[in-house]
Amino acid sequence: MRNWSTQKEALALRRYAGQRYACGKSVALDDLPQFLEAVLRPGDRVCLEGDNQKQADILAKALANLDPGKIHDLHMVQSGVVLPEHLDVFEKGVAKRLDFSYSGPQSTRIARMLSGGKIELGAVHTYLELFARYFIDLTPQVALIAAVSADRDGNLYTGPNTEDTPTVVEATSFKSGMVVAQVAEIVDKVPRVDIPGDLVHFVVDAKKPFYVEPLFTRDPGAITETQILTAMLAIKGLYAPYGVRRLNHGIGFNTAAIELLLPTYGEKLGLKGKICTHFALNPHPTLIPAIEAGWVEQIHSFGSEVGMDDYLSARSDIFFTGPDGSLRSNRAYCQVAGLYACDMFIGSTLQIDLQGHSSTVTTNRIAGFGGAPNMGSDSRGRRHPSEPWLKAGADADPNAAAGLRRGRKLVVQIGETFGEKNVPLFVEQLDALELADKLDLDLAPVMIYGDDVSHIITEDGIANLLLCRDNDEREQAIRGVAGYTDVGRARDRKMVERLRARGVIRRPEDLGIDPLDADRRMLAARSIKDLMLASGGLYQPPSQFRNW
Amino acid sequence: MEKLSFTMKPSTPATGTRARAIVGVVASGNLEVLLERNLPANICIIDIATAARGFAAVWEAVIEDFVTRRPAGGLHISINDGGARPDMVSLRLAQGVRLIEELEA
Amino acid sequence: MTSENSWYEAGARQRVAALLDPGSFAEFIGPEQREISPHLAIFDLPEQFDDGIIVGHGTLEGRRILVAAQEGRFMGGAFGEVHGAKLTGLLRAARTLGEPVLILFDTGGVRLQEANAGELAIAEIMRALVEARMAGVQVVGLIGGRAGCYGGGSLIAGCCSALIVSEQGRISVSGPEVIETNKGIEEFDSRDRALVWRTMGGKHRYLIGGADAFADDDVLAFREAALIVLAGNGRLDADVLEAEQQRLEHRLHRFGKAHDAIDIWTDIGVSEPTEIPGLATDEFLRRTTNKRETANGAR
Amino acid sequence: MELADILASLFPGGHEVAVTGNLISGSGIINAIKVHVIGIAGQSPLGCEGALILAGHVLEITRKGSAAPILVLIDSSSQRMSRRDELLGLSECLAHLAKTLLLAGAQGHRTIGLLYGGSAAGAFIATALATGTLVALPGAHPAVMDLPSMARVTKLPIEVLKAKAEKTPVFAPGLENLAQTGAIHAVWNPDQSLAEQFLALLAEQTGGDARDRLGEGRGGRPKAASIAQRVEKEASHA
Repeated sequence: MRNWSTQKEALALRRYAGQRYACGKSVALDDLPQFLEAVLRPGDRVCLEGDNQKQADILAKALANLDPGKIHDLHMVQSGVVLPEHLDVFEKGVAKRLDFSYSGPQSTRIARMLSGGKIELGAVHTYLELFARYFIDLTPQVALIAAVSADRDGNLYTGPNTEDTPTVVEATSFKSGMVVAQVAEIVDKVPRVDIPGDLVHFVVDAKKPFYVEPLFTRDPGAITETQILTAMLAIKGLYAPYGVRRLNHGIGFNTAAIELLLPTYGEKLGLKGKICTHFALNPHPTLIPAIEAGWVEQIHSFGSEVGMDDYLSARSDIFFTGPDGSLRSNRAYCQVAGLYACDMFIGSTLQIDLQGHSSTVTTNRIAGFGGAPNMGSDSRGRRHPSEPWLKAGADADPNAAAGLRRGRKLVVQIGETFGEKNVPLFVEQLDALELADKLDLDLAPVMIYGDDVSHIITEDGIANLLLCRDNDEREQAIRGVAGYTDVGRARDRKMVERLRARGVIRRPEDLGIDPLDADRRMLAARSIKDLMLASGGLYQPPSQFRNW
Repeated sequence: MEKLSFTMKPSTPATGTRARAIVGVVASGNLEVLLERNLPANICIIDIATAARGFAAVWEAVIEDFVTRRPAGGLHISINDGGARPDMVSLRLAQGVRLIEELEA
Repeated sequence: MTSENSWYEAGARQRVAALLDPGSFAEFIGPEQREISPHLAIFDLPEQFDDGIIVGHGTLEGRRILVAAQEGRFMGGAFGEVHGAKLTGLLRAARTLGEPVLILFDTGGVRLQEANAGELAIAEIMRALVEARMAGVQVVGLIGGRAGCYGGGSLIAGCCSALIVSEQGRISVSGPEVIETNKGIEEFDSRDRALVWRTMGGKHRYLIGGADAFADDDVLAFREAALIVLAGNGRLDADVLEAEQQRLEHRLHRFGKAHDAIDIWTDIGVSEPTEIPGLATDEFLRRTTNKRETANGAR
Repeated sequence: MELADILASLFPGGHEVAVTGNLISGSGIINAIKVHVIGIAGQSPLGCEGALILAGHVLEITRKGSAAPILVLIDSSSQRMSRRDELLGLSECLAHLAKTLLLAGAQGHRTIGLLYGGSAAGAFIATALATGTLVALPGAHPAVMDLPSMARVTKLPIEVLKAKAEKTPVFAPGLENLAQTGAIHAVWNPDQSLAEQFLALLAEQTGGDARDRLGEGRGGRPKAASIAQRVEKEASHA
């Protein structure tokens, strides 16, 4: 007779082993190392919560300090490889195999460790993909998560930065895995129950809040005239004609410029209420002036942003908030929202090739994907119509019968032709290919595939790739907005002029935009302090962003 | 530093009467452009001192477009460059030409 | 909201143009004379035609005035040989001519690539400035730029007859990074910018009498303040320095045990001192009227 | 030379110069001329308190109305680098000290700086460089910034900086370099009577600030004098 409850029994054993170090569900910080050694088994599949924002930092530190003689060969399945400890566990031999999706600050070290054989790589995912695999073939046996507070029954308040936690707990706890949470405090009653206590097995009082990176804060003081020009092109040449109301903005100064131009330039163009009303978006501080000016109706967020919490609570008509008043974010739902319910994604990248493939990978760095590929892809499963979606579909396939024609999501790459240190945005071949070769990967890490990209915006103009009818046209359209990069200078000038005549390429002057009008004075806020003042003092930026 | 010099035959002479104008500042990713109206109306000389070596071809392309698109005849243009990107160079050149067109303040 | 004419965002030339009567500014040794630094080439660094400072004359409400403005974006507005000599010459002229001077500071201090020349230039400027003031000339410093007023620049500012500062302006000898590098992050966390501002920023300097006027971050606000300050007296003599000695001794005595600017603001009786950094100019001035320490010409 | 030896050589007839907490003050007599002495010893940094104490001494001297020379002895490090000093307005205190010395000079006191050890940055400006005439003893080692720090800021290897320093006196630390830029009037001979060298210096005429012309003559500062002069001239003719 087969035993059909081995997992439940294994969980019971883990709980029993852990209970020696716990009082009820509560584990003292000092006992954390012994506790982890007691509940973990070599070879376990472990989710150590962490993404591009929030981090279960205390649990990460403890895990990295375990004795590899006792705990080894763990298989880490987690959104972010962000803290040094996330890689220390591999360096020390506590963990061996890795499936992840984002590695921003550790991108150089992870590349080095991958090629040095310290890490056995499963795959680099998008957030949504990794979440999906939590439910199919990468279900964690132990989840080490982070919350703001817990009560004695283990009910968790995850607060504005809820992010990945519900997804991780859902997959782990309902499949007989163990959930351990670090919290900043244990309280009699949590402000709201984000995670029910019966899904949480142990709680560690870390005595301090989990770490959150202010990843989405862009100082308006650093926005350049060229970035403003690209933002003007986006608003007038793309948002307006397509009537884009539901969208996601990537991180970057170009999109920050767009946000700050809405109440000024956008207002002048009479676009209020016609564009940018609904977002799947983290609470970007640079969106405050547009929100205050009444542009935005609703925003759902992947996470929160450092310093924005009071503002978000005070704007519950716009943001999703709990009965306690604070923001409720959820990365999985927001990723789904970006994939299915948004008509546009616009973001920046590091390299674009002649087919329009883009990548943030350079030869020595693996930054992972995060969520951008979900936002920046055309969902084949979408069925509901909207004006921009249908119009983009018509651009792409004007001859198809309207009733059978798929719409298209607008997937827009925006940037300057040269980036930091004069590195060109446009390349003949992505560094990602060389990297894939070097690390023997089956797939080159492409952030957004060329066939998903609908438009490219640079200071040189807008290329509408939907209107290109063959690969040649596509290549010349890209070269045509590539400015003075090698790729741009190698353009076929006559063909580019023909594309321009057809509206495939639109230069600033074609849109009635004088580059000399791109002035910082057009920004609705020119400093972080302006953002704070625009929020009525509700936005409290972290100290490293202040100049007062 | 790399020094470059281009003598161009622009399509249009610079307008206005100001003798000179200066825009921009030498900083990382920025440049200063000094324009002096002291050449025959059918030529434009551009002298460049740049911190970024090996970009002569890019400079040439930027300057060709500049003298084609903007009235630059008669101008001696001197550039001190702190490693500005081409888009910034084009912008400063355009700003310089616009400033020298203005009436003396 | 940042003003259309933000001082912080403007460059040296824009500041001077908007500060003085329209069209009145005329530059000495302008950029077309290409009097560049003779030392930057050693380091393969780009030069600027005016070496990062413009000096000249103009009028303010019709009154002739000498003016110097540093460009904080070129090498952090730092003092090199030529840069410094232009200001020295201007101050020597001011003494001879008996004309007031405005110095628009925007500097990180001495330019390291010509450190000896820059350090000595600071000393020459201070001497020329003090001699001009002893001859009765007013020398007013205006501080609110990106680079602040650091190092030797802050000592020159300390010799001026009056200082006008905006919130953005910072006045300090050692910069935050310098303190952190030399004394450790426990002594000063340079990334904690709120700490930087409340220790060195314009509001604190104004509240302890380190500056005489507080202006909005706006060129016209600086102009208004300059007009008011210039109506006063700037002469430097023994009485002034005796008074300054007392003023500074009093300051050390009264606030010497303070750990943080908040302690000092609390001590002088400002209500809700922790709110001070976030306040807009009007509210800041309203809350601190009659509470702040003043120099009253003792500088 | 050590401070005691310097004082002994300056004042063979004895002196009343004391060092309290690294601050020097007092007076002595050379050849029937009363000489006031202030200064800073022991390579110590100059903070708010120290600057005000020294400034207080200078004001006390000038208050008396004589024209006795003031000798400023310097062996300091830089300004005191601390959060507290900046909070309290170190820039005002250092500038105040410099102003008292400059005022004393204008009121007829010869102010003579004698750099016998180190000095740097703000402390150097507020003391040595605020005197009318600055002399030094061999072994003095003024520095705006040491080469390792400079290497960090300029992102140049220290070897590269050293090679560049061979070619120009304009940036590298050291007595000889500063002398070439005109900051140091003369380097005294420690083997001869300092009293006599002091008297010889007193006998020299002084006019305005001649340091830029000195630097031009010595080749350390090729442009400063002429630029300052041109600005002065243009201003007078404008």
